[in-house]
Amino acid sequence: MSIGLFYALVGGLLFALGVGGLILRPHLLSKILAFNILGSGAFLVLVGLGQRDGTPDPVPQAMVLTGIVVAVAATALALALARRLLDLSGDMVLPGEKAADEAEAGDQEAAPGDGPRGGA
Amino acid sequence: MMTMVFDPASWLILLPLAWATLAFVLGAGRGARLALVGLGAQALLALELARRVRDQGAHAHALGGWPAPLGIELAVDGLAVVMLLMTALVALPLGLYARAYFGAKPKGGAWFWPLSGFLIAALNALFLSADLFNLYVTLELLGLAAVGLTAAAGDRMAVAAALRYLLATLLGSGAYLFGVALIYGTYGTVSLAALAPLISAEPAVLLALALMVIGMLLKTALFPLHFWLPPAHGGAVSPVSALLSALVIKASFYLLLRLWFGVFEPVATVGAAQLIGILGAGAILWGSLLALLQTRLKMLVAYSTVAQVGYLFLVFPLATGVSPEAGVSAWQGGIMQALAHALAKAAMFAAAGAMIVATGRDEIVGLSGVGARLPLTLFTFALAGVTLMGLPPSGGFSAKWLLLMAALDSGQWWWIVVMMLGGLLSAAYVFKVLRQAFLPAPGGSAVGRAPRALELTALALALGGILLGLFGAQPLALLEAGGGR
Amino acid sequence: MSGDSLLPLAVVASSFVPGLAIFFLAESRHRLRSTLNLFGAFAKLALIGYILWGVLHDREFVFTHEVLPGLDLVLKADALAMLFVTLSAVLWLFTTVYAIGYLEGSPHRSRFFGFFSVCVTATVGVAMAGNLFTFFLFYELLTLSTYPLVVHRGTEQALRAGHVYLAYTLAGGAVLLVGTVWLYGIAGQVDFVTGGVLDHLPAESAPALRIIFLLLIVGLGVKAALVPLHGWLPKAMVAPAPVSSLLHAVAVVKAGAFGIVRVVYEVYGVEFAHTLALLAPLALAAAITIVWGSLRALFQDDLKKRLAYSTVSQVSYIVLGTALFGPVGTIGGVVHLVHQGIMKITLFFCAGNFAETLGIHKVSEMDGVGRRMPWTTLAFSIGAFGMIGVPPLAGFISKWYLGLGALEAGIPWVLAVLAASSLLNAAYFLPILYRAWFKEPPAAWPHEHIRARRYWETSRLLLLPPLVTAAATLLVGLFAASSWTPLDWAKLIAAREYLRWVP
Amino acid sequence: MSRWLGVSVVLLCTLLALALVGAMLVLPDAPVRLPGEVAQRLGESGVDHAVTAVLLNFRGYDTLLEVAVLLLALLGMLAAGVAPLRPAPFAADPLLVALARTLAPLMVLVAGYLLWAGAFRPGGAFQAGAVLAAAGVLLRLAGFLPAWNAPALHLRVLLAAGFALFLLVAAAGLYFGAMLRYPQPGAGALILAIETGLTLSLGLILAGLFLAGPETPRARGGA
Repeated sequence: MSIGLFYALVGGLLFALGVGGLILRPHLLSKILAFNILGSGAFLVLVGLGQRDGTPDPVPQAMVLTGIVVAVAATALALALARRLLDLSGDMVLPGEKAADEAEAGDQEAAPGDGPRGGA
Repeated sequence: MMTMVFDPASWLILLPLAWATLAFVLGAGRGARLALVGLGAQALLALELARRVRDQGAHAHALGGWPAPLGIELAVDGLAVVMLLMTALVALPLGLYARAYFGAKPKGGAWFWPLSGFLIAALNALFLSADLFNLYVTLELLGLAAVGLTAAAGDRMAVAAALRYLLATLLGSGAYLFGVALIYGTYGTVSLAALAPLISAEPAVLLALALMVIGMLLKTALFPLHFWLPPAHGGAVSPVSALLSALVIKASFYLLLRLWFGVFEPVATVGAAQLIGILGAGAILWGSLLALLQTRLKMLVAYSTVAQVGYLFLVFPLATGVSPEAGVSAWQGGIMQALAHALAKAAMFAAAGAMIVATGRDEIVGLSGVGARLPLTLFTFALAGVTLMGLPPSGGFSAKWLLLMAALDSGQWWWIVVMMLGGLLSAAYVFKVLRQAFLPAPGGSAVGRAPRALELTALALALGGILLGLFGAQPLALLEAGGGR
Repeated sequence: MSGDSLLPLAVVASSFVPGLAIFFLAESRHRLRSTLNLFGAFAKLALIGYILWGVLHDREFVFTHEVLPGLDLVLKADALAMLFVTLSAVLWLFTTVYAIGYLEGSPHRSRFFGFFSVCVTATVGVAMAGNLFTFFLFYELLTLSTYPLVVHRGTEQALRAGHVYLAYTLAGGAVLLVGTVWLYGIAGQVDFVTGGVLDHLPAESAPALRIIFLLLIVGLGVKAALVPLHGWLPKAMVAPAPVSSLLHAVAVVKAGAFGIVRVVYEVYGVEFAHTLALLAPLALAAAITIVWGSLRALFQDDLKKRLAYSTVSQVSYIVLGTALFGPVGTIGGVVHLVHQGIMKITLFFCAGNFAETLGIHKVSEMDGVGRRMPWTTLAFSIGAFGMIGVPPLAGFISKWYLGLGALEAGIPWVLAVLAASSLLNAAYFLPILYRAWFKEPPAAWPHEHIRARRYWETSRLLLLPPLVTAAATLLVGLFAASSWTPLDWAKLIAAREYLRWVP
Repeated sequence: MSRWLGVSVVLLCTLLALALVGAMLVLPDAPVRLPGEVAQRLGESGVDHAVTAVLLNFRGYDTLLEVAVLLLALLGMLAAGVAPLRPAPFAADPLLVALARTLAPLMVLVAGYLLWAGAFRPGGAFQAGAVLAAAGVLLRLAGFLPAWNAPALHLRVLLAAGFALFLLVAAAGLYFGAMLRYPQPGAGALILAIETGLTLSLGLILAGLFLAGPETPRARGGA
């Protein structure tokens, strides 16, 4: 197995992990992290599969650079919106996903209701 | 070489990017006039491009002078140009509408112009791109612009809706990107033209197709992946709702059409198409039912979008693995439905926005007296409803006619039942609104006026939906001239 | 595109354009609104007169526009179209005059007259449709434009009636659409052609054609109020009287019946329909409707409801005539299209007059009304006698030809149906006339809105239309045999439909 | 979310992972190989580094749109509304202040180097911009830069300048036959100009994504 293919396989696992996390984890920070994990998985596959025969391929490398910037932009927007939601509702969880949130309250950073309401 | 200087395809991308950037530099709340000039020019460009496709057929541009597979190509064909025309002709009246709307209600409009400029640029770029990875970038551009616009309403519900929308759209494009990665790994290229002769039923390719399809279904909000749409479209400010419902969801649908009936045609199966069709049927029935149950006007219209999206996806079972005639009919019907829904839903959200401006509230029960005070807007809503119900003469009817024809031609009668039921259900929710608006206003009428420009631009869009039904042969001829399927 | 091909479009536009203008008119501009209304009505009549003259001189008036590849919108002035279009244009004029008087001073008149004009536009479109698709288009437009008229009063009862109306007609429209698309799929563009267009199809499509026929008849039967699809009609009575007149005499119900005539004669062709054995079931459905409608009418105390059930019954005479194989039956059916319209509009005008002038809504309140409103009651009596079929009134002519047609077609039981129905007609109309003319009037009327002034028992605009239509009921019967009467046209149409017919 | 849904999502993701791994293990050789073509055309691209050539020339259009995406993220953030201004969280920390003073000029220098190096070795506008942005973040944390509520005109001009320049070059390419086509002898210089503009704007945008965002709630309690 070439190192490229190995990266790609790991990328596949990360992608599946990220998808699961994005769907299942209620806390917004977890979701945003999960998105980054699944994106990284896709990048690994893009670069890894492209050079599984051992020769470096600049095309997917450039694509991944583009992809990373896009992912950074998306992450920044997601974080900003999550913070805005925290300001407005005092909560880092999307409405409707509360039930699971309480079940996992132990590993959450900010307990719901702790945030500054209305940016006081 | 000088001829390229006025190349409409390139300018359709450059121009909205340019005015969006300028509008950003001008600052919050500015840039409306600039944007309207840009939108007007865009309509002319799209018409010019359509003329070229009609006379010369489909053609491609190698960007930077680097032909695929090394570089990225723009492909101008019938389908692309029809979608570009749709975008231009819906965006222009919506632009006028938005200017009047934010004139009356400035909240949420601070960065509307640059955001919508990027949104329109993303749409145009997406419709023209012939490169899987570039399509990913346009999808992200579109998604972020749409989310930014949704969040601009600024209240708690809107921000939550925007986040949900963002996460859904990121998951969708993530799945798509993974598919692209698999395709590049398998074939060493992401150019659609280069891939077309290569595609074969490798496991990786099938997986890639599955991931891309699921990603696009999520972005188009096909039942049961529609959860993000109603709060986002219903919670945004009205001009934004109109843009999102009319145009944005069409982009991912378009991409799916492109992939399914384009490069991936050799590996697309009837079974998968039927499955998509079943989801479409679910969308039609479930979306209509929920629309009927809504108490807020814009949520009703948003759920109507969920239902109407279902009709779009009937193309897949009706055009996969059937006779050529049925296939063409279904294909035309699907595109007609996309166009008709774009016009009608833009009109309906615009009309809803005018009603909300006038009544000051979003509840359906608050609409009493609107019929007497805003007859023009109610008329607009009804006309848009005619298209959504699929009654003649309207683009919606033409779409239904073509889809029914395809269903009968290919012996798939079960879709007929779904379409008929859906039509009746949509009548039920449209008339729920009309009926309420017909009632006299309760004592101490609170119905004010809406700016005339709001009413007229909404009416223009609704009339567009009707005219599409009377002159549907023209876009279909354009589709044909540009290479058909 | 020549002027001749645009004329059918102009006929349609002559009510649509004023309708749109009225729609956006301020509520207070009643003089301008009336002018527009009457201008539209007269313009339409003039155009139709010109076309009739042209048709007589062998000119063709066909408007064609491609909507989708292989799908044309066609408006055409053929014999059947001209019969119906003339009827609707003439009756529209009277109804407009009547409505102006009826709605004087009531709110939302711009909306009312706007939709009223669109409704007539749709009816004219239905009449002049040159193919099944065009017919469907205007048929649905008719549904949409009549809904606001039905719910015009905005009361809870009106809104409920509107709901029922929509549920029936939209579902019917959906069924009609499926039938239409299916037929287009099998036969290509389905133009209305004298003698039908389907007999060249291969024999194996016969089962499909039978199902399609059923779909089309069910779709059309909703508006034509064939039992058991008639449930909406009595409920729709809550609409203002001019609307009821229009609904019953020319627009909705008639569009359904007219559609059945078109489908049988000019899509399937009456001879081909006969070979497919489709006519007998249709005749049976019509017969059941005729008897059932009359029976139900007998038990209604509400005057308009009684008239509504009477419509259910009377409109099926048209369907019955269509289903009788043979030219004489055809004449009966087609001529009743016109005769029923004239008679029924008279009756509804009168019912509206009683309600508007004296507040009378029920049969039981009509004692002695003939003394207070002799002219209206006279017109009502002529209409009622016409419905019963007393010679020499219009209804007699229809029934005479229907009876002869039944004998010709070899279905004698139809005679029994006709006889029973006439008896029932008499049973539910004569008591009204007896009350009105011979009973003592009450001390006070329920709600006397309009006081009598000199010769005028009620407002002029309300009185003149029923008198004119009542006179017409008499005249088309008396002079049925002369040329240019509805009967004459019906004979012409029948002669064309049976070109290949050998008795 | 119900337990059943959770279990089924986990199951589906496991299946997905297995399918992905399986499919990648049986992949045939790719019929199209781009590295050779990139190497062949590298001479015409105006730069010596293959990735930069792809990024800014062969697939420069992707990069153009990608910069738009970044600008858009900032716009989206502004549209959603930023929290009111608050003091910098760690302005009182002398160690951080000293560090920022020392590091910031150095980081600007590194950014310049990265920009210049991009033409022939790993580096380029994005890396340079990222370092610039990091300097901005550091300066903000230490209290040297104010937070943004809404960027003023001069700032908006700078934020948009890199993208606007790129857009102009893309449009000018039409004169030479295609959008984003560079004139042959001047390609290298144009790419460097674009990258310089981008470095500045990207640095500002990336920093802006931090600076325009609301303050962390923890800062409320005092550092």
